[in-house]
Amino acid sequence: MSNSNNVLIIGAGIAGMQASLMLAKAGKKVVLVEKLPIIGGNTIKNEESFPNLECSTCMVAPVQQDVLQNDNIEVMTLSEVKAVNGQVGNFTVTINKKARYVSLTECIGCGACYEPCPVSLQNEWEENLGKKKAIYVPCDGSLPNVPAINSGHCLRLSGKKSCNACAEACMFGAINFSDKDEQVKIEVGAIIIATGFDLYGGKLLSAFGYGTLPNVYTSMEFERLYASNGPTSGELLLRKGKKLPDSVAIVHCIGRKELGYCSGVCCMYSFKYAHFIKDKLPEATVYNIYSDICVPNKSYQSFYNKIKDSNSTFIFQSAPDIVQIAGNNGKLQVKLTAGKGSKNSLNVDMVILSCALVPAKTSKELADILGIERDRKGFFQTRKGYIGTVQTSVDGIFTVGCAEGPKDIEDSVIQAESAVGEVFSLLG
Amino acid sequence: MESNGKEKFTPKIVGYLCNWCTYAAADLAGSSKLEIAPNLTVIRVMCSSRIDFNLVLTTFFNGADGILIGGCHPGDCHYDKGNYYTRRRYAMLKSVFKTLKIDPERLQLAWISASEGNRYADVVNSFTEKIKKLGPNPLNENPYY
Amino acid sequence: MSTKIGIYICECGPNIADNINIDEVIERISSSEDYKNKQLIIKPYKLLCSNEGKEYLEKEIKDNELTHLVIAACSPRDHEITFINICKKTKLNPYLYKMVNIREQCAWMIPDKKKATEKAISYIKAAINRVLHQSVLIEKQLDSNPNVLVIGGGITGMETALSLASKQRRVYLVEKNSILGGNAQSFKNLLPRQENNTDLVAKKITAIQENENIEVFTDSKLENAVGFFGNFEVTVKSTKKDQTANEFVVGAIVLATGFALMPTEKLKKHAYGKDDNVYTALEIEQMMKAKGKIVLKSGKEPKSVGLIHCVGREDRGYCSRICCNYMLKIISYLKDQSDTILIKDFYKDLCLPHKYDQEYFDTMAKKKVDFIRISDITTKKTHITYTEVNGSKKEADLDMIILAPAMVPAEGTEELAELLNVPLHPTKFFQEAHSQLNPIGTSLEGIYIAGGCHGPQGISESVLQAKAVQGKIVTQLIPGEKIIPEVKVSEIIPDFCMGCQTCREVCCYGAITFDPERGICVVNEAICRGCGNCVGSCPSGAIRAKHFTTIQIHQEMKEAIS
Amino acid sequence: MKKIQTKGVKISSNKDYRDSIVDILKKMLQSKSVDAVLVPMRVPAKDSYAWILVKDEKLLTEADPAAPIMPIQGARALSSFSRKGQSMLKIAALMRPCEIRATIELSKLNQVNLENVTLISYDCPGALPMEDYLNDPEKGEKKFNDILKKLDFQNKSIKPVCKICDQFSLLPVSDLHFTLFHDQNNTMFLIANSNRGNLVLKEIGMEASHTVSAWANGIQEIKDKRAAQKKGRFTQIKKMVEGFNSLLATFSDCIGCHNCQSACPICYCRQCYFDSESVTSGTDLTMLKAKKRGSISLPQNRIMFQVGRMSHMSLSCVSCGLCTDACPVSIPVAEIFSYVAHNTQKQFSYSSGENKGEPIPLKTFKLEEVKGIQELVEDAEA
Repeated sequence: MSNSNNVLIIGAGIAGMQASLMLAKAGKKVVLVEKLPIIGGNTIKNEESFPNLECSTCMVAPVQQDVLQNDNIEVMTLSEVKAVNGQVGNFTVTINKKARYVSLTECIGCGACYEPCPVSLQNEWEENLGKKKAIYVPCDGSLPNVPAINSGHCLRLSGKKSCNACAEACMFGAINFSDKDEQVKIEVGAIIIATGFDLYGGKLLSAFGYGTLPNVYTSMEFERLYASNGPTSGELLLRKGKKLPDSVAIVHCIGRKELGYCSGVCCMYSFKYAHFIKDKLPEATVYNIYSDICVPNKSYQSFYNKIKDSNSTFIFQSAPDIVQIAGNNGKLQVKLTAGKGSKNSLNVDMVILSCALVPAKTSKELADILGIERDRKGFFQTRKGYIGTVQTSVDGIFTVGCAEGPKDIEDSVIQAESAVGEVFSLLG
Repeated sequence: MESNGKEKFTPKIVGYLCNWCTYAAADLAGSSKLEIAPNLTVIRVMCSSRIDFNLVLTTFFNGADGILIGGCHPGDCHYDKGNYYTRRRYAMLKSVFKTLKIDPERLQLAWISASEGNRYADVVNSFTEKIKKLGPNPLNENPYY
Repeated sequence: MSTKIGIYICECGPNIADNINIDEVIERISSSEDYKNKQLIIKPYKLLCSNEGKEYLEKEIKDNELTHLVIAACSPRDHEITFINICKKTKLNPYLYKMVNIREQCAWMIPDKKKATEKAISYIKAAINRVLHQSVLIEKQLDSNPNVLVIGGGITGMETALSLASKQRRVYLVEKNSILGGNAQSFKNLLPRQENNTDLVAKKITAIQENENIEVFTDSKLENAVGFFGNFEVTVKSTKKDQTANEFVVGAIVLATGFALMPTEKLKKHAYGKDDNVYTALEIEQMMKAKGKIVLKSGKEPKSVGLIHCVGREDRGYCSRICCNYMLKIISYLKDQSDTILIKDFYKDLCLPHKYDQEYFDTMAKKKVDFIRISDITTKKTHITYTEVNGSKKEADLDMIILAPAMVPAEGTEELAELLNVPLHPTKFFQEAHSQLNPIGTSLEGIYIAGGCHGPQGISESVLQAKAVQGKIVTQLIPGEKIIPEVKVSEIIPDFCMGCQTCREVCCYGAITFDPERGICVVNEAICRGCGNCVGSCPSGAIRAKHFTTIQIHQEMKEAIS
Repeated sequence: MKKIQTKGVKISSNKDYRDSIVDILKKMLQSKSVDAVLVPMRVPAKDSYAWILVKDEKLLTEADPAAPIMPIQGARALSSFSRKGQSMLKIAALMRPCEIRATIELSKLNQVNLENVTLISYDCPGALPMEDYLNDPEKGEKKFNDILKKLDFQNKSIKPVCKICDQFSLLPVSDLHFTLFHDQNNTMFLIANSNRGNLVLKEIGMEASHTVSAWANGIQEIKDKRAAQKKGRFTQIKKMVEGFNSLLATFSDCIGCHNCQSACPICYCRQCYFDSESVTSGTDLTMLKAKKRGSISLPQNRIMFQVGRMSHMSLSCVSCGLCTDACPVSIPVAEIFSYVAHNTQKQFSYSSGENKGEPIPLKTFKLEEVKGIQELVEDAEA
C-alpha cells in the first residue's frame, strides 16, 4: 500500500475535524476537504449545544484552531471531490478547488475590506436572515478568519463594473482578482465521508405556512436568531409585526411521517429552544407540540425534566406534523386535532418547526463519484452483515456522523473515532 | 490631601481572565472593534480557579481600584469544575468585604463565554463606570495606612 | 552570562502601527530608567508571523544570544505556538518568552491613539518584568507501555481486545464470570437492522481464543491499579479459591463492564412474586435461546401477553434507548410462535432514534398488536390497571407479562470507579470526560469507557464505542513513542505543606496524592493538566503553578496599578 | 443537630466539681478504657496553666480540669502530637467546648487524628482574660473558684468573647459531657453523647439513668441570654470595623507581631502567606505607594494581614478568644473575627466545629448552587 499514510476526509464538521486531529497526531497526513470557505460545519451554527448548554464557540473554536495549526492536516476550503478511482490503499482523488480570490497566507482577517464593498447579498449561512458583502466571512469568529469573494456577484469578477474597492482597502495586497479555480490530484489510502446533514425544509414546509407566513421559522433559522454572533446578535426579533414574541409554539416531528424515520435529536433541540425563549423572554408562553419524547441518552431526560418544570406547556398530538398553521390578523393560529379536554387551537406570535435531519444535498453526487451505496433513506449505507461498523460497501471508504444517519454530536464523534480505529486496522 | 474632584481620577483596574473563555471574549471584542475602557489591565491565567483570595487581597491592598475575575459559565470550564471553586472563594471574600464595608463593589466576578464579545465589552465598561463613580481606592489616599 | 532581553514589536501591517505609536513605545522603553542596568534590544517588524518574520526572529535570537524574549503582537491564542516553535529551533528555552497582546486588546480596543500607546507600553513593561521572573521548563519525555487492560469480557470488551491486539500491543482481558460473552450471548436473535448475526458472540469468543496476543483471565477481577497514562501497574486477582494474582504494566485501561437490568421486585408499581408469570425481557431472551419458544411456568403457551415499557424510568431518571427496539423483537417472537396470541403493548414514549427503527415499528404495528400509549400503569401478578394518555382508566387480565426494566450499570461498577478514582455520572454509569468532544474517555487520561457501562445502549452502539476506544488508543498510545505530558504543571513545596489535603480534594483529575510518611501532598506531574485550582485552594501558598507563579503574576499586577 | 441525650450519670455532689471530674478521669485510667488523659494543670510557679498528657494516675490529682485561663488552645495541644498520624494510645481530652469545636475543624483539615481520642467537654462558665489573671494570679484563682462555686454564668470578669458565647455546653461532637449546672441540690451529671462515650461509661461501670432535662432547660435559658448579648455586642463591633476609616482606627495600634496568628488553633500554616516573599513589596512598589499617598506607614500590610487572616478564619473561627489574649496592644481581635465569621458562615449556612461530616465550604461545591451564592454577588456580577 504505497500511500497508506495519507487519508482524505470530506467535510470539516465536528466529526471530520475530530477524525483529522486524531489521525494527524498519530503521524498520518490528512487532506480535509470542505465546500464552505470556513470549517466547523453545523455545530458552530448553534449558540449552545444540548444537554449541558455549553457554548459551542468555547467548545469548538479550540478544535478549529488545532486543525488549522496542525502541520499534518492540509485544509482545502471551497473545495469538492470530483472523481475517485483506484482501491483501498491506493485511491487517486481529483478535487475542484474554487478560487477564494483572497490569499490565505497574506490576509490576517482585519476585515477592512468588508465595509467598502458596494454589493450586498443574502447570507445563506445565516439562513438568509442576514446580509453579507460580495467579499465576506459567513459570521463573526469564522475560522479560517479569511474572507472569500463570491465571483458571481462581485461587480468586477462578473464583469459588470471595474470596481476595486476591497483591493484598495487591503493593506496587505491579499486580494488577487486573477485567482483561478484549480483541480488538484492527490493519492490517499483511505477516505472518510463526514458531510453532515441538511434540514428537511424548503418547499416541503409550505404546508405549514413557511415562506408565506413570515413568523414561521425553521429550527436552523431560530438557532441563528438566538446566536450572539448571528444576524440579530441574539435578539429573537420577529420578521413582521411586533418586535419580540409573547407566545411561541414549537412543533416537533416535522417530516417524520413523510421520511419514515425519527431523527432522534429534534426533541432535545426543541427543549433547548424552550429554555432559550424562557431565558431571553421570561414572560413569554411556550408550547411544545410533541408526540413521542425521544431522549435516547443517559443525560437527556434530566434536561427534559428541567424544561417541563420551568412552566412551558407540553401539548400531546398523536401526529404533530399534521397541524395546520394559518395567519390570524398578525398572529398565527395553530389548529390541533382536539384530544379530550385539550385546546383545539393556539394563537401564537411565532412558530418554530423542529425539522427532521435529511441527507446532505451533495450525497447523491458523492455516492456516484465514490461508487458507494446509499440506503433507502438517502444516507450512506454501512457494510451489510456487519454490526456497529462505519465501513461503506467499498473497502477503505468510511462514513461517519450525520452522513450515515441522523444522530447527535456525541454519536457523530464516536463514529469519527471508530473510523480512525478502522483506518488504522486497515492501513496500519 | 483629598485628590481634587473625581474627573481627574483614572481608575486602575486589574482583570484576571481565564484563557479559554473570558480572554477569548476579550479577543473577540477587540476583533469586532468594540470600544472598551483602557483602565482594565488583563492578566491571563489558565483557569479562574487559579486566582485565590490571597492574590485578590494583595492586589486590592496594593492599591488597585477594582478587580474583575472572568471565568467560563458553570459547566463550560475547560478543567471540569474549576469555576465552581472560584465562585465559592469569591463569595467568601465578598462576604468579608461586605461585613467590613470596604467597598465590596470593587470586586466583581463575571461569567463570560468565548462568543460573548459584546457582553465582555458591557461588563468591563460598566465596571469601569462604577469604579469611576466610587472614586479611588481609599487606601491610595490614606497616608497613615 | 548577562541577561539580554529581546523585545520585538509587530506592526501587523496597519493594524497595530495605525493605532499605536511604535517609535514612541521603543523610545520610552529603551530610555526608561527601570531597565538601565539591563541589556535591552527593542525593534519593530512589519509582520512577525509571516515566513520572513519567523526567519528574521530566529536570526535575531541566535545573533544576539538572547536570554529572554518578549513579542508584542496579536493574541497568544493565535500565535503563541508559532513563536514557541521558533524558540525551540534556538538555544532559548521557550518558557523564557512572553507574548503581549497589543493588537486585539490595545490597538483595536482603544480608539484613542495616545491611550492605546500608553496601554501598550504598560503591557510591554509588565511582560519584561514578568519574563525576568520566568524560569526554564523542560518538556519531559515519558516512555509508554503500549499494552492494554480490558475489564469485561462481553461483546464490547471482546471487540476492543480483538481490534487492539497486535504483535507490538498485548491485551489482557479480565472477565469476572467463568465464561466470556456477557449479556449479548443470551440473545436468540438480534434486531433486523443488525442482520441476524446469531453466532456473533460465538465467533468473537473463538477469535479471542485463537489470538495469541490476547491473554484472558476469567473468574478474575481488578485488584489494584496505580500509575498514569502510559504506565499503569495493575494487579488482577482470580476470585476462585486459589486467589492467584498476576501483576503487569499496561499503558491504558478500558472499562467494558456492561449493564444489568434494574431489579424490579422493589418497584412499588409492580408487585409480583417469583412464581407469577411475569418475566423481564432478558429472561424471555434466555427462554427463547434455551427452549426456542415462549411458555408459561405451566409449560403451556400463553394466549394473551402484556408488554410494559419504561419500567423504572422515573426512578432512574433516564430512558434506556434500546427497550422499544427489543420489545418489538419479542413481539416478532410471539407472532412467529402463533398468530392468535393477543398482544397488548403498553408504552409511554416511542424511542426510535436509528434511521431504520420507525420502519421496524410500522411493520410490527401492521400485525394484529394492540399498541396502547399510557400515562400510568400498575400490575398485580398478571393483572394490569392502566390509564391511557387520553385519561381513560382501564384494566386487563393477561396470561403473561413481559417487563422492559431500565438498564443500570452492572454490579461492581461503583467499586471499580472507587478503585480507579474514575467519577460516576449522576445516573451511576461512568462519567465521560466530555460528552461531545471526548465521549469515550474519562477525566483520567488513559482510562476509557465503552459499552453498557457508558450508558444504556444496544449492541451496535457498544461495538462502535469499542472501535472508538481502539481509535483513541491507537493514535495516542503508539508503540515505541514517548508521551509528552503538560509542562506548565503545579508543584508542592514540601517545607511549607502541612498536609491539610485541601488541594487533593479540589483537584478534578486526581493528580494529587497524600504521602503519609512525610505527611505532605505530592503532585503527579504526568496527570496534572496545569489548571491551577490547587494553587488557588492552598491557604498558605505552598503550591507553585509553573509559568504562572504568584511572583510572576505580581509583576504583571504591579505594572497594572502603577 | 443531633438530639441531645436526655439521660446522665448522677455524680455525688459533696465534692468540689473539679475533684469529682478528676475522680472520673482516674477511673478511666484505672479501667484502661483510656491510656492517657490530656488535661490542663497549674504550673509550679502558680501563675499559669499548661496542658499535660497524664499516663500515671497518681499525677492526675494535681490536674485542674476547668482552668481559669486558656494560655494554649486545647486543639493546638492535641494537634501538636496527633497530626502525624493515629496514636496507638487511647486518649481522653478534657477541653472547653470551643476547644473541642476547634479540634473538629482541625480534623477536617487533617491536622488532628481523632482515631482513639475521646472528647470530653463540660459546661464552661467562660475564662478569665490573661491580662487580668497575670496581674494577680491569686486574685484570679479566687475569682474563678467563686464563679465555679456559684456557677455564675453571667459574671462580668470573664473574657468579652466568652460573654457572648452561646455554644458553651454539650455539643453534638463531644463524646462525654460533665454538666456543672445549679439545680436544687446542685448535683453534677456525666452524659454520654456517642457510641465511644457509652463504651467508656460502661467500662468505668457507670449507668446513665437520671433525666437531665432540668439541666437542659437551664442551659437553654443561659444560651438565649448569651445570644441576646451577642446580638447587642455585634452591633457595637459593627461600628468599630465598618468602613475603611474605622477599620484603620481599630487596628492602628497593631504592631504586626502576628501573635494572634500563632495563638490561633486554626492558623495551622507553617509559613503564613502574608509573611511570604510574594507579598512583601520591593522598594519600587513601596516608593510608588508612598508617592501616591504622600507617606506610608511601616511595617506595611498590617491591615492586609488582618483582613487576610479574617478571610481565612471566617469559615472556621470558633470564637475561643486566644487571639485577644495574645495581642500585646489588646485589640478586640476575637470579637471582630467572631463578628466577621458569623456573617460569612451564615452565608454558607455552615457553622464551624458543628458536625464532623460537613466539609469546609471552600473544599466543596454543589452543582445546582448557581442560585445560592448568586444573591451575595448579585450586586456585582454583571
